[in-house]
Amino acid sequence: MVNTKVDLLGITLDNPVIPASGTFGFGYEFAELYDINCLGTFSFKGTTRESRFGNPTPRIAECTAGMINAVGLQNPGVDAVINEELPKLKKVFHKPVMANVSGFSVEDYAYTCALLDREEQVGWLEVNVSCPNVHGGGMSFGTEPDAAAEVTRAVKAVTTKPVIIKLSPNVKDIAAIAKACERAGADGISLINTLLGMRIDLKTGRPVIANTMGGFSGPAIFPVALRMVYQVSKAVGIPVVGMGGVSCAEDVIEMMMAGASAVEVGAANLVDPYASKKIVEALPAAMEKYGINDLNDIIGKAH
Amino acid sequence: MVNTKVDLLGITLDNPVIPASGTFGFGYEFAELYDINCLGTFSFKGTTRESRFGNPTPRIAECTAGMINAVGLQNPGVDAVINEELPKLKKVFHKPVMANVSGFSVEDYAYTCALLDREEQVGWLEVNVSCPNVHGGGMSFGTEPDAAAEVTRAVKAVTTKPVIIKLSPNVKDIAAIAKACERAGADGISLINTLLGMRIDLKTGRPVIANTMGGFSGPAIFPVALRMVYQVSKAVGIPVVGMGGVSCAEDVIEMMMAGASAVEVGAANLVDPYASKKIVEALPAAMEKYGINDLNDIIGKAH
Amino acid sequence: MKQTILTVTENAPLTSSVYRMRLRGDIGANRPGQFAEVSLPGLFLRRPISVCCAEGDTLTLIYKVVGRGTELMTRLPIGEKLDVLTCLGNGYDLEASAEKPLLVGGGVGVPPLYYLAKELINKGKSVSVVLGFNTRDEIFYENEFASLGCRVTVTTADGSCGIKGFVTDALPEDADYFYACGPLPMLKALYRAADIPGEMSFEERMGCGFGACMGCSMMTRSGAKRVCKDGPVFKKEALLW
Amino acid sequence: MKQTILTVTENAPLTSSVYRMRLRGDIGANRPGQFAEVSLPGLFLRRPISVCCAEGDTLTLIYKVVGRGTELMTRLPIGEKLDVLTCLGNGYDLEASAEKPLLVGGGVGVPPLYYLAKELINKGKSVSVVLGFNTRDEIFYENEFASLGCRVTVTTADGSCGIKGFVTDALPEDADYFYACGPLPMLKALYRAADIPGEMSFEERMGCGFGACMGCSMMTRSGAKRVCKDGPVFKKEALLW
Ligand SMILES: Cc1cc2nc3c(=O)[nH]c(=O)nc-3n(C[C@H](O)[C@H](O)[C@H](O)COP(=O)(O)OP(=O)(O)OC[C@H]3O[C@@H](n4cnc5c(N)ncnc54)[C@H](O)[C@@H]3O)c2cc1C
Ligand SMILES: Cc1cc2nc3c(=O)[nH]c(=O)nc-3n(C[C@H](O)[C@H](O)[C@H](O)COP(=O)(O)OP(=O)(O)OC[C@H]3O[C@@H](n4cnc5c(N)ncnc54)[C@H](O)[C@@H]3O)c2cc1C
Ligand SMILES: Cc1cc2nc3c(=O)[nH]c(=O)nc-3n(C[C@H](O)[C@H](O)[C@H](O)COP(=O)(O)O)c2cc1C
Ligand SMILES: Cc1cc2nc3c(=O)[nH]c(=O)nc-3n(C[C@H](O)[C@H](O)[C@H](O)COP(=O)(O)O)c2cc1C
Ligand code: FES
Ligand code: FES
Repeated sequence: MVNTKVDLLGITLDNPVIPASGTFGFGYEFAELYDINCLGTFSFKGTTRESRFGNPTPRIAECTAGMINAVGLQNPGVDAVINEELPKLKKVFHKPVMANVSGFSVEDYAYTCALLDREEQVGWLEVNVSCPNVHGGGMSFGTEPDAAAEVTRAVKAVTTKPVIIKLSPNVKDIAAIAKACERAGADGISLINTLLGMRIDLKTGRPVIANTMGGFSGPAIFPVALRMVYQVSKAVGIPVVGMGGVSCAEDVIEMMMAGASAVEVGAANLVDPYASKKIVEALPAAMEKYGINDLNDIIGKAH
Repeated sequence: MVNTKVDLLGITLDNPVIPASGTFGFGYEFAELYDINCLGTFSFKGTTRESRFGNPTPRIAECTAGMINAVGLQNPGVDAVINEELPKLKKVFHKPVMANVSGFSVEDYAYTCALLDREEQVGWLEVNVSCPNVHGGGMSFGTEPDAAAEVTRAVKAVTTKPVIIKLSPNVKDIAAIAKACERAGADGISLINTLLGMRIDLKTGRPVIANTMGGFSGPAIFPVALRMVYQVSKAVGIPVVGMGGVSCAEDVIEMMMAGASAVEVGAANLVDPYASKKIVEALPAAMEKYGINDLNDIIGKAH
Repeated sequence: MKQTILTVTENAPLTSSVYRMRLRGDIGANRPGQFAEVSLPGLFLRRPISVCCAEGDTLTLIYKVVGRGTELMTRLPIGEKLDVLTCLGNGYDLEASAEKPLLVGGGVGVPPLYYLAKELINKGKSVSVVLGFNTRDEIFYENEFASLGCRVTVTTADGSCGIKGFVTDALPEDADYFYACGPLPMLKALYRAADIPGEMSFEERMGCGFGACMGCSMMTRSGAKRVCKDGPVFKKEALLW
Repeated sequence: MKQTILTVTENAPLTSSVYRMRLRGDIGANRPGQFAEVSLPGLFLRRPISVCCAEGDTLTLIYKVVGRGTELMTRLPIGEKLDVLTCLGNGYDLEASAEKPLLVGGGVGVPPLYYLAKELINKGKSVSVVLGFNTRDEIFYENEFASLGCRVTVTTADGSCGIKGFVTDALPEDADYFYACGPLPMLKALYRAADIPGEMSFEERMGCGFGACMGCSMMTRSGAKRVCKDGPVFKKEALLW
């Protein structure tokens, strides 16, 4: 019997497989299909202070081995998440959940995280610093070490649970940003969010996505994600959650060898609703195939 | 009859299809297979001041819809290129060729470009600023606006032919770098070079590439390349040559709609030696399908 | 929602660009107005196609060739196995109509109305159908609706067959409720023209098709709704038009 | 080099992990020691496999299952069409041997030697073959070489069949030239053990397989060479060992 149990910042996961934020809603759509308690945990839809409709449609474009989304953080706002979504989730999911938080100012982040930190079922706060910084001229918080560190400090100051900062890959030196977050008190780093991408409709000559560009993810981005997980996990001393293009158990193993302590699965859930469950189930056989008895043995093996 | 002729910095190309540097050698291997004069032009293998063996092997890794290479600029050095490769090329290729140049110092670039600028068959200099800057701590010239501009100025000072600066995509704000090159006198911009990527061999837990990481290219990167071509062509007033994942005539059209005046084809040539020829041949029918009479009408149509 | 592997048993053109595909297997319990998401070899996202009919172990889809995915579909041979999600979306509200439902379809908005007509007739209702096409050669399924026992009117924009004009030029007077599917301009025109209550089916680019990604949201009177899960059918009074 | 579409006519295991695939079509004029690059559905790079035999319109490849591509190959049915580049690389120098060539192969280095043996015997040479495997169950093609008229010696690392040990433990005394193919440690041991001239075939991860990308370079006494185009066969004296 192989061991798939891993520790993520003091909480034991039955396995390292975590559906990624924005691809698993608040768990329901999937709980209707299978018992989602088979997952390590999952990261719920990016939650903001106020409710948001998000961007105009079309918000989705197809790509070779991937997709672009420009959902724009549609969510009911933190109060509705706490009062409506989490109570419903509790009935179908009996493990700590990862709360994914976004914001457009440092205060937004702190406000939303402080509220979610008090929720019993929240195990970790995953702070997505890929949003545009409204006060800082629209550049994303996650593309500047100082801005990312500022968000980290503000969130850490008002929370007690482990804070994982989720980084954007659209930067020159992601390890520098990770290190700034670590110094500012982050308990973990997760990466990567989507790559900025674009498609054009040949029939009209116009961008497919109403907002022109969007976030590119899926199997196509795996080599970039793997490289960044490797770079960041070598640069920091805190746990790293890896993601980007993961679609099978082998990808989970490769991400862990690159340095991930746990692995998120995003777009794969959208094209195969059972993808995360299948990965959990395939993991032991894949481990055996490569002679791995305990996943903890391979974290960062490629370093 | 549709028109596929486009102008690239004063030289008319029969069509905008250009095999990309590093995937077409110095033309021979392909001239044995078909008459390469059907191409718009091609960009020859990145040439440096001195000859280079490049990186240790393995230098190649497979990815979903793409590949990683870490060839490391293997080439015979500028003197051998001028004395041996170009005379041989002249016999099989009767159009101006694009001379791709790399260097590890500003002086390297200027030296090599000055020599190639004097060669009759060279139509354009494509200056690849993705190499590590040996004197500047190993960061690539192409990731800093100032360094890219410095290379541009140095090359422009010693050359008479159009200078196209080829940019790296591994940056936060590629338009800012393009603008710095434009201000420094660049006649055109080409992009994108490869994305930094990585793979790990599950059997050993070690990186597949001897040098750990390498350049990721192929259809998987197309949405990122398209986005950057769009951003750069909106930001600058000089022509843009687009590339990254192009593998069919539709991709050429999409790149041009994003703002490219001509389009390079890289990894596709490696998996199908006839890829560039097939794209040239398929272009008129694809244009007709989308009601395009003249490719010049669609350049930047999505802006 | 049901994930299932189905076998192509028919895949043939009805017009120059519209094909009918029949798929056999464990198709689940599909309601009229629901749709399927078909996974196609080599393409990342699934393609949403309305259920044109679902009987026993056979699912009928009618699709128009508009891009890479639907072009690829035309080349799938009999016997090919496809990974399909079925029973997606809310479907039409069969109870909403009193006695005289009116079904209005335009182009490839016609297919889902066939299954709907069938079920409404099974319920003993007197069904009128107005089908709008651009031109004679694009017409399909006129006879199939007639065979079910519907009163069928066809309109063509160029007048090459039936009434010249749009569906709104041919709406019967006596209907008590409408069900519609078709291009957005048709839906909008119908919304303005019809003084009876009704509901219509919408399209949007989809990431998942089952409510997980928020890719397909639409703003309604009762807030943001997902076309794939809360729709694709929305009641007239929910629309912000 | 030739790009061609070939049809699978045979694809069956020779041992638990080694398969033989026969492909039919316009295969081009392949020399012994050359290789093919097989394009596989869904995978980006082609897979290089040595020509085990090329006769008339039939190309024989023998491959070992080691990863995704070769696993996928085992599932290709008879009749499947594959895009293949053939006639790649320099091949063995058939003129280099005087009268008594020695062919040394290890594991899946054995296949290219079969075609070589055949051609050398056609030239009237007296061919000795030493085939090295790990264990009895992995042995293949021993009889095929014997049927050609070769003098065949088999070694197994565990002694379960033939001579216990490595190919270097079973080299005949009378050979005047060697041709080798096999894993790097075998080639290195042979290089040290053999006092006759010879040549050996190398492997490297390839981007293109026809000389365009410089992905497969190897440093030799006469400078950097491409394993795919200047090799895969290099003369003993060219090696920097
Ligand atoms: C609920 C629903 C039911 C539908 N029912 C039918 C039907 O019964 N018959 C029929 O012919 N068509 C139907 N469509 C439209 C059909 O989904 C598209 O024509 C099809 O996806 C186009 O795919 P493609 O690869 O050929 O086109 P491409 O333009 O190459 O597709 C690129 C991407 O855009 C998406 N896309 C393109 N057009 C549409 C569209 N109109 N709606 C949603 N996504 C689109 C594709 O799914 C794909 O992800 C329906 C759409 C929806 C949302
Ligand atoms: C000139 C030449 C001739 C060969 N002849 C044979 C033969 O006759 N029979 C046989 O069984 N094998 C042969 N090989 C090895 C064969 O190419 C690999 O075993 C095969 O590519 C593995 O593919 P995979 O997808 O199963 O493995 P994976 O490890 O999944 O492949 C991943 C990538 O690495 C490459 N790769 C992996 N191993 C090798 C290797 N040893 N050499 C080159 N590339 C590799 C693959 O081509 C692919 O691009 C030859 C290799 C070369 C270079
Ligand atoms: C439709 C969609 C919505 C997403 N929404 C969020 C979000 O709300 N918050 C967030 O941190 N990441 C979001 N992401 C990013 C994913 O969590 C993940 O980082 C990214 O998609 C890379 O993983 P993948 O390649 O497996 O999809 C979203 C991704 C997709 C595809
Ligand atoms: C094997 C290989 C070698 C390359 N060598 C060079 C080079 O010498 N100089 C250069 O500017 N770009 C080089 N490139 C980058 C390509 O020219 C191109 O920018 C990149 O591969 C993206 O295009 P693609 O996705 O079509 O491959 C190389 C790419 C590959 C795959
Ligand atoms: S398409 Fe994903 S929620 Fe509707
Ligand atoms: S594999 Fe491309 S040059 Fe050898």
